[in-house]
Amino acid sequence: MGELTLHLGDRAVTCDVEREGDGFVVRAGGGAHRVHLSPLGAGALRVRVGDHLAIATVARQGERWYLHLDGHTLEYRVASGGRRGAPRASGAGLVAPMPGLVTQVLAGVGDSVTVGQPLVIIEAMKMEHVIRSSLGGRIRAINVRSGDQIEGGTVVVEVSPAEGAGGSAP
Amino acid sequence: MGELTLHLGDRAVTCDVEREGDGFVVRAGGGAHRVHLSPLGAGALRVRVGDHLAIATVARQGERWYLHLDGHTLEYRVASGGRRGAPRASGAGLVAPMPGLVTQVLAGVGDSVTVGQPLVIIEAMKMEHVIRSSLGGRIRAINVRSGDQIEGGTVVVEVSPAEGAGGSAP
Amino acid sequence: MRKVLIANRGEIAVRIIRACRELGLAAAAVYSEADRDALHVRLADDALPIGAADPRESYLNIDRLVEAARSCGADAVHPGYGFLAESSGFAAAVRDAGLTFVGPPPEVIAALGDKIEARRTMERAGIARRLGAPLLVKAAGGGGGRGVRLVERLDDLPEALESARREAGAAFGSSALYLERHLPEVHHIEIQILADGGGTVCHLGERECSVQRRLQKLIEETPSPFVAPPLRARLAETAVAAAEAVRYVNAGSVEFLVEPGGQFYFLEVNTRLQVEHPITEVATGVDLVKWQLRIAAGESLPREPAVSRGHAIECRIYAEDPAQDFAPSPGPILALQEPGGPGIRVDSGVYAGWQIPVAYDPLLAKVVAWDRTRPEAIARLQGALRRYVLLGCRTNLTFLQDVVGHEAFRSGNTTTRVIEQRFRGWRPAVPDELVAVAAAVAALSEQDPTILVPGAGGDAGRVPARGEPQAFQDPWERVGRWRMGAGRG
Amino acid sequence: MRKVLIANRGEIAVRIIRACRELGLAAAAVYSEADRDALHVRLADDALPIGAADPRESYLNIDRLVEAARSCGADAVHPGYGFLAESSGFAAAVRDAGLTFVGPPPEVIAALGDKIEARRTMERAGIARRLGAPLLVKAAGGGGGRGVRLVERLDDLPEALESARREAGAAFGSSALYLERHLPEVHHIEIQILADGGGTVCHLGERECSVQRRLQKLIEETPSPFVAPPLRARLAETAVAAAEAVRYVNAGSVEFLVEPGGQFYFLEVNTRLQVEHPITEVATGVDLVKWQLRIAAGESLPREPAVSRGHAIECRIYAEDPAQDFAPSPGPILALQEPGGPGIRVDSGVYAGWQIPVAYDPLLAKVVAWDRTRPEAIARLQGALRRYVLLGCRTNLTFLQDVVGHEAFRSGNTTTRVIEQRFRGWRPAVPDELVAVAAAVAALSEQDPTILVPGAGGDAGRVPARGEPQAFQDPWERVGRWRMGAGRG
Repeated sequence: MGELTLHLGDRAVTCDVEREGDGFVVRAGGGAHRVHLSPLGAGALRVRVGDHLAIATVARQGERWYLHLDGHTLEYRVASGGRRGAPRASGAGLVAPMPGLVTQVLAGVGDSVTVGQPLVIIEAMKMEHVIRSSLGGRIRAINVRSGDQIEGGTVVVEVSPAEGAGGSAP
Repeated sequence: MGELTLHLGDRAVTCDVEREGDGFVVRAGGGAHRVHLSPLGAGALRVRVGDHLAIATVARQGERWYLHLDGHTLEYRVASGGRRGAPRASGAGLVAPMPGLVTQVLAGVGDSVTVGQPLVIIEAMKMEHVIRSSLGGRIRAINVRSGDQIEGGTVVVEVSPAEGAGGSAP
Repeated sequence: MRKVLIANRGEIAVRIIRACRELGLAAAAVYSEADRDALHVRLADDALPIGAADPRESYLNIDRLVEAARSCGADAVHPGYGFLAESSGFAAAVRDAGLTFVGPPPEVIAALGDKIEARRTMERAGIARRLGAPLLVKAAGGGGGRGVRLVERLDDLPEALESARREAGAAFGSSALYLERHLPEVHHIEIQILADGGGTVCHLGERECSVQRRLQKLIEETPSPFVAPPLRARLAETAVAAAEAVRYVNAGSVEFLVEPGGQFYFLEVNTRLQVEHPITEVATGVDLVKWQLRIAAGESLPREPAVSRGHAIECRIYAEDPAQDFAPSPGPILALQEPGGPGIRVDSGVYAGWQIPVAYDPLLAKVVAWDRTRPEAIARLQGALRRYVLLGCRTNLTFLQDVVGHEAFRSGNTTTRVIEQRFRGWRPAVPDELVAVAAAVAALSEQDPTILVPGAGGDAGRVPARGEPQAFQDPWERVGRWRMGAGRG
Repeated sequence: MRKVLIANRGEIAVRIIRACRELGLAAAAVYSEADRDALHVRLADDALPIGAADPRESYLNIDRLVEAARSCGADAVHPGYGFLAESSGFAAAVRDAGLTFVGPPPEVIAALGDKIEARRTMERAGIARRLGAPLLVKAAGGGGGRGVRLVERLDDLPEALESARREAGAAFGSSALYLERHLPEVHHIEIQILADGGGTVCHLGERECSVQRRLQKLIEETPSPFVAPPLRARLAETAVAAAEAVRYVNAGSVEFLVEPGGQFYFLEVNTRLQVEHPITEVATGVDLVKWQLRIAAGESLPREPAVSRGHAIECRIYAEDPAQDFAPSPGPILALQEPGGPGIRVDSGVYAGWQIPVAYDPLLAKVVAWDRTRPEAIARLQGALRRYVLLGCRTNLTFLQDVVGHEAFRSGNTTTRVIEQRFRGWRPAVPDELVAVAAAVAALSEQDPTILVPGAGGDAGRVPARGEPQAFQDPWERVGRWRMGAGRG
């Protein structure tokens, strides 16, 4: 079945998934796990990993998957196949961690910014959240305006790294 | 949209369902009800009937529907259109009210039986259930044997009415 | 004690697993072929298969259970209720295997399991005058009161038999007689007992268990609205004396039949946890399952007596159809919302997605409501039953709402015959509005089959843009609570 | 009093509606445009729209709320907590409209809402010596300890200011100073009060509310593991004196900061129900919301004091991401399983299918665990948090499991800084097995997209024929409980 890349928040894990009998062998994180799944309906799945049995609850909305297993909850997105090695575009797209209202945009396109500098403030559920630059560089794009209602995951600001700065880029 | 027949256990209700705006007008039981439905996901539906608002929970398995609304639970099957007037076959098919194990068959094909006479005993969940004849007549068919594991709703015995007995049959 | 094998299934296995976990003990589950996906298997530290769905091949199979306990390294076995919970043979087999049985010693179980022997023991302990019951002698071929004798004392029985035989022979041409217990309106009341290995016995009040169907309890409560303090004291005193007489150890219940006048009759001792133990726990704050485990591990009971607070009522949720003579109704659980909130406790053995097996008792869960007073507890219970959603099989949830709301229950004067007297031929109300919604749901689903898919609904997961029109056309109209007509279907 | 308008939303509106219902009162809900599908709207007898999602247009709009109460025939208004619960203007508007406000009189709310006036009142009542706090005087431009003065008594403040100003000016070229409260390790403890219209005031013990994040309470418990009986008595006595001094009526909480040495400082009086009121209810058996309603209706408090039993702990379940500085995470609720069972109470404001609105506080529900002792209550709480399933948004459920399991919490010595000290940079554990299952689920769903549809799964709804092979290949192998590696992701 090949490779699947799971996006877990800010990190990605590539798994190799193979059918074996009526189950799967999943290679991830250096180990190989034999996984048997039996859907029970209503989002419940009988799960067996190695010797261990559990009932998982699964839900999905669009690209987002949610898995609950023995007190752990995992939210993930799935990309199949070769995206694993795809080089990440240089620079950073700063995403809103939650939906909300953009209350302030604190920088403009072309501004040079430092790590940790506040760029955008959004508000949701009676709380403010400050989106800060994750690297030093120059603002390439600002995709929101004050007053915008945005969804979680929206890339609000794109920053290009400063020349010669913090790069293992080839 | 026309007629729908809802089978509620041993009785059937025919409803006339029409689109009206973004809702339905359902005529059933002598009255007309304006019903608005908004699916919320996960089996939840916002329901409005006349002036009243509620959240319903709905589930379905194959032909069977389940509806929970304000403490009431309804189990039903749906047939669309003209089956309403379909004349019921003369005689009775006695159905098992539950899945279970047939432990005794107390009559044979051709036997004449009286109302209330025990015909088949099934066992499920540590309880016995006696299926009795719903009319006087003669056994036309027996569809189960002792030891059979049967599903709920199985027609276990078919009985033809005694000649001249209890009939408004033409 | 470090690891406990739970020789049971369903909600009670779940309950015991949790108690083990809370005490820092490992819990091993067992499961039959039909219970592979059961909730108790999911929760345990270990789960061992013990055989086919037929209980004789699994949950009643002493050898396999003992072998399972041995193989997983358990040093104790909790039998739960039902199955082998009152089998002295099982308790002995567990002890012989060098393991701790969480319950009374096999000798005590045996002594109390044999009803005649139990009665003799009680007689020797001076509880004799409370044994036995009045009898009715009746003519087998009779009617109209002829050939009938009421026997208040067993000493009077021979004469009554003679007399009735003559009368019946004369009246009906047959002198065949039969005996039946004369208990026209009776309460089923039990006293909860805890006894430790050092001989300390305490009681935790009574449970009123009169509301029954098919001779099985349906609703239980504590305190009994029928029992006044002097009667309570006498029942408790008798129960403690009975426990002391047999050197009882661990949790048990002493059952009585109580007549409206307050006369009571010793029925039996249940040498195990009762299904309805949670009402006692909720009222007293004493965790009976944990105390079972502690007593088995050698702990002593505390000196201070348990103090009961408020009123607790339990309803048993069965997979059954009350409109069809309570025929069991196994099936898949397609949707499940168990109620919570203030004063509500649900002990459940099920989850959404599970298939209720045909092979076992239809008990799915128990709802317990607690409040300061009985009317308040009833109000809470009604709310909880109404919020309880379980789709995919038939249940008694609607029936229970009607019973709990009925004057016969609210008055508190419930006897063992209340269900047959007041709810014969019961059918659920099927308001027209409910049917209309059902039809509309089917019609909508014909247009859009995805409406029931999780996550596919409405505007979920999306922030509506400002000024975007709402799907609902008239949101600002005032809406009332759903109050459906009460037509009986 | 016959009908109560609940001027609130979320779990507390649900809680109050149920209390009204249990007392035989009708309950009217209000809802903003964003709350059309909220649970409280579904449960009320009446539901009235009051405006746009922005709280200023709805839940904070006094005129609309009073008009809603009037239009639906309510004769009382319960404000819940937050929003207008401590607005004397709202209480006055309700009273001026001829309705009963379920809370203290507006004058009392006003007197206690103005912190300086409140402090003066307390001083007049002789609680003065407990007011105030030690202060740190600090140089605005400083550092390294220069320009800093600890002020133990307010009388010493002028001199300290002078002295610090000189030092700061010399050291940093600026003599600007600021003051901060000097409370390095402090407990946030509050006493629950009930007072009736006849002047009877009683207290119901304390609540320890020190575990906070973003200055908002996260975990509360009663009794406080930190408070010894003499301190408890002094806090309670002070709280009752404070309530009597202002002629307090209805439910309220008196908040204190308590230093490790036991010195305590009056902070403020919350003239309303607290979010964490359930722990007091569970421990004492007193229903605070019902008593609020009864007191508002003129009832007197009972003479016998409330007796607390065991230990209760509450966790607040928030829609937020603890790994991203607790950023709120609204979203759809795709799956929901709230825990139940012995000793667990969940006060919830949500249901599966609901879309959590962006406009309001991220509090979804509260889990309360009760047991005889604190370690047992913690064990129950951990089990409940692990069983709690809420999919579709991020929650703090995993975070709470880690906090409750941490030695810093188990030791009982939690102060208001425990989260920032011990859980900075917290990330959830993501065991490899969890990732493997996630990948397998995605792979399976690619083959069969229907696996998540309710009722479509496995062998549900079907009795397997005898001898039919089971789908699961190796059912008889012994299986262990899921114990995943604890690698941090």
